[in-house]
Formats: sequence, C-alpha cells, structure tokens
Amino acid sequence: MKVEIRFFGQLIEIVGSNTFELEITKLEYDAILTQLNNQMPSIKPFTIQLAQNNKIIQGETELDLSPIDVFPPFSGG
Amino acid sequence: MKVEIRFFGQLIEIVGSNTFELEITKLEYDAILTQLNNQMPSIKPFTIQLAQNNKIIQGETELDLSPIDVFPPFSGG
Amino acid sequence: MKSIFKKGEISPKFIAQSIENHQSKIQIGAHQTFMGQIRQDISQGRKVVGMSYTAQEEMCNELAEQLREELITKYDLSCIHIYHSLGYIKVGALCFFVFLSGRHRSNTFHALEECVNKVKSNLPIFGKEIYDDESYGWKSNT
Amino acid sequence: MKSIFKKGEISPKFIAQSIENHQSKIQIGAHQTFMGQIRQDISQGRKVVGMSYTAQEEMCNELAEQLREELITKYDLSCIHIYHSLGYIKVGALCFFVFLSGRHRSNTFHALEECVNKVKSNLPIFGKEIYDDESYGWKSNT
Repeated sequence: MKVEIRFFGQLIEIVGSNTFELEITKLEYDAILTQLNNQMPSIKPFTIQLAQNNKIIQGETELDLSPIDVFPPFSGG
Repeated sequence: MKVEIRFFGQLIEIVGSNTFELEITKLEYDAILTQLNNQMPSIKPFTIQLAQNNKIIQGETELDLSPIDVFPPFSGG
Repeated sequence: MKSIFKKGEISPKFIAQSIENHQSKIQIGAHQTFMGQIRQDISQGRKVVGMSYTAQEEMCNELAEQLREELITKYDLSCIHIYHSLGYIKVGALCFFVFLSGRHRSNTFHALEECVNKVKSNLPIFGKEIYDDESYGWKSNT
Repeated sequence: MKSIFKKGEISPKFIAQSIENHQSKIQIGAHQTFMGQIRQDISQGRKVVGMSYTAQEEMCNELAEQLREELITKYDLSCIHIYHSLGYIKVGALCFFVFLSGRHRSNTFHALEECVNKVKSNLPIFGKEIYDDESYGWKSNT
C-alpha cells in the first residue's frame, strides 16, 4: 500500500520536495520509519518525529492511511 | 528635642493630620516608637514601619533629626 | 532619578510604546510583562469600583532603582522598567506594570516574579478600595 | 478552531489591543505576557537579519488549544492567548506572544513559564535564520 509523506522545515530542502508517496508493506510506525530512511537516506542525520492526524506517533500508535508528517527538530518561539 | 513625624495612607485619617512634631528625649528607634504610641494611641492597632531618609529604620539604625515617616502595611501593586 | 509613578491609569497605549522602544535593542530575545488590573472584588456586600493610591514617592523611586540594579545583575537582564499609578484608578484599568527584557528567556521568569513580589512587599505604596456606596476601605499586602 | 498564527510580525499595537480587550473582564487582577523578539545573533561571522517561520499549522492550533485548556484548569486562570508569526520577521520585531490572565498573580508566573516552554518544545514550528550575506541556517530548540 501507499501512504503520503509530508515534509516540513529543513527536510523539504534536504529531500527537495514537500510530499512523497511511500510504498509500505505494514501500517506500523517502525516499518514506515525504516522504509523512509531507506528511500530517503538524506534525512538519516536528522532527529525526526512523525505525526498523523495532527498527533505525534510512536511505536504503539494505531495508524490509518492518512498522510504522515515528518518533522525535523522544532524551533518555534 | 523635636522631630517631624510624617504619616502615610490610612494613618493620615486615623491621626487626622499628615505631620506632627514629636518631642523626644533620645534619638533612638525604640524611644521614638514608645513616644509615638503614647502621644498617638489611635495608631497602636497598626503594624507600622518607620523610615528616615528613605530607608526603613530599626532598633540599631543610627538616626539624625530628619523627618520620620510612619507607614501602615503596604498595599501597592 | 527616574520616577516609577504615573498619575492615573497605565494605558495599553503606554505599554505598546514601551515595547516599541525596545525594538531597536537587537541584543534582546525575550520580554516579559506583569500588569496589575483593578479587580471588582466584593467586600462586605459592597462592590469595588476603583482604587486610590498614594505613596512615599521619593523612597519608592530609590527602592525601585536599587531593585532594578540588583535584579539586572542577578538575572543577567538587559533592562527592567517599573511603573505604578497614583490617584484614582477605576475597575478594569491597569495600576502596575513591570517590563523586563533579556537575551534569553530562561532567566526572565524568576526575575519577573521576584520583581513583582518585592515591589509589593517593600515599596511604601498605599491603596484604598473605593466601593459603590461611596464608602472605602484600606488594603494590605501582608 | 482559533488560529495562533499571524502573517508577519506581531506589532506592539496588536498587543495593546489584546490588553484593552481584557479591561472589561472585571474578575481579572493580574496579566502576564511573554514576547519573543528576533535577536541579532552572530553565526559563524554572519549577522542574523531576520527569521522565517513555517509550521504544521493545523496541528499547532490543536496542540495550542489543548495546552490552553490544560493550563487554565491547572493554574485556575481566566484565559490564555498564544500567537506566533509565520513568514519573514526582521531583527527587533516580535514573533511570539503569550498572554495570560487570572484573578490573582500567584499562579500566573509558573503558568507563563510552562506555557512558553511547551509551545517551544511541542509545537511543530520551524525557524530559519536569515543572515546578512543572504545565506541561512536552520534553528533547533533541542
């Protein structure tokens, strides 16, 4: 299956695009993270966080097929 | 000797005047406080602080003949 | 010596002007303000309609100056400004304004609290609550 | 849902208006504000001339809403307002404004610190420093 990936901040420059269609075999956080690092090795140096439906996701979070946001470290304020 | 007493806040109402000439025998905090309470019994219920030359005075403070300020509890802010 | 006192209320416009005056200070990264507003308390069934402030002004200004210097050094700040109203201030208006600025935010939180508390506890300022039946009562911070 | 974002800088006039809007709230006795100002840092010999902000806006607005509700309850406040700039903000201008109000002052100091820190650490906002040689670099709060 495919899931839409949306990049933010510096990652947009690193990847060269705002969005990306990621092919995944399992709808799980770890699987998405591994697949993302494999297909986008340029983001590996970053401490990233993923979010779906406006919530940070982690290992146990139950996911759906909504877009996944990929965040570099935050720097608001 | 005489020293000028200046009242502030509610004490002006209690005493009925802004200033008062206090006759004292010793230029000492305790003597002034005792004399003040004797001549102005209406201020006895108040927790007062005394100041001279814009500084709070206490038992040990060395005094001169400048006016003595008598403050009720502070309530700024 | 700089006076902390303003006749009457401290207007939002005055606060905006104070902020604007600091926008040329390019080493500043964080500002904080505290503003005291006259609250409609109820005292023995009477509504507060305003406060009336008097002070030993000269002593307050000296103490405020010392407090500013002490806290700027202690918390490594760029500047501190303190303003307090004198005279009658109606409910809803501002009577007390503390404005401090520093390079980074971390120091400013404790500095603000300490500054506000020390002004309230150490400066000879006297507030009288005015009620809706034209009677009044004296406040105490202690 | 209320948006915390403002295109461009947060003006002192906007802050004055926010304060004025609270002067009819007669149960309030204490306001506090935090304001973030763009500082002229030096990075590898280059002067910062401004910052450019982007964000996952929808997520920020949801998190800000939750944070407001959480802190209003925890600290017994009347209200909290949070504003953040998007786009280019020059040195000296304000990019971040937190405004909170309560009956009494005691609770507001910790509330302000917690609110500012949580916005900085939890909201997906991304700031890019723009330098005087037209190069730029990305900031990180961690």
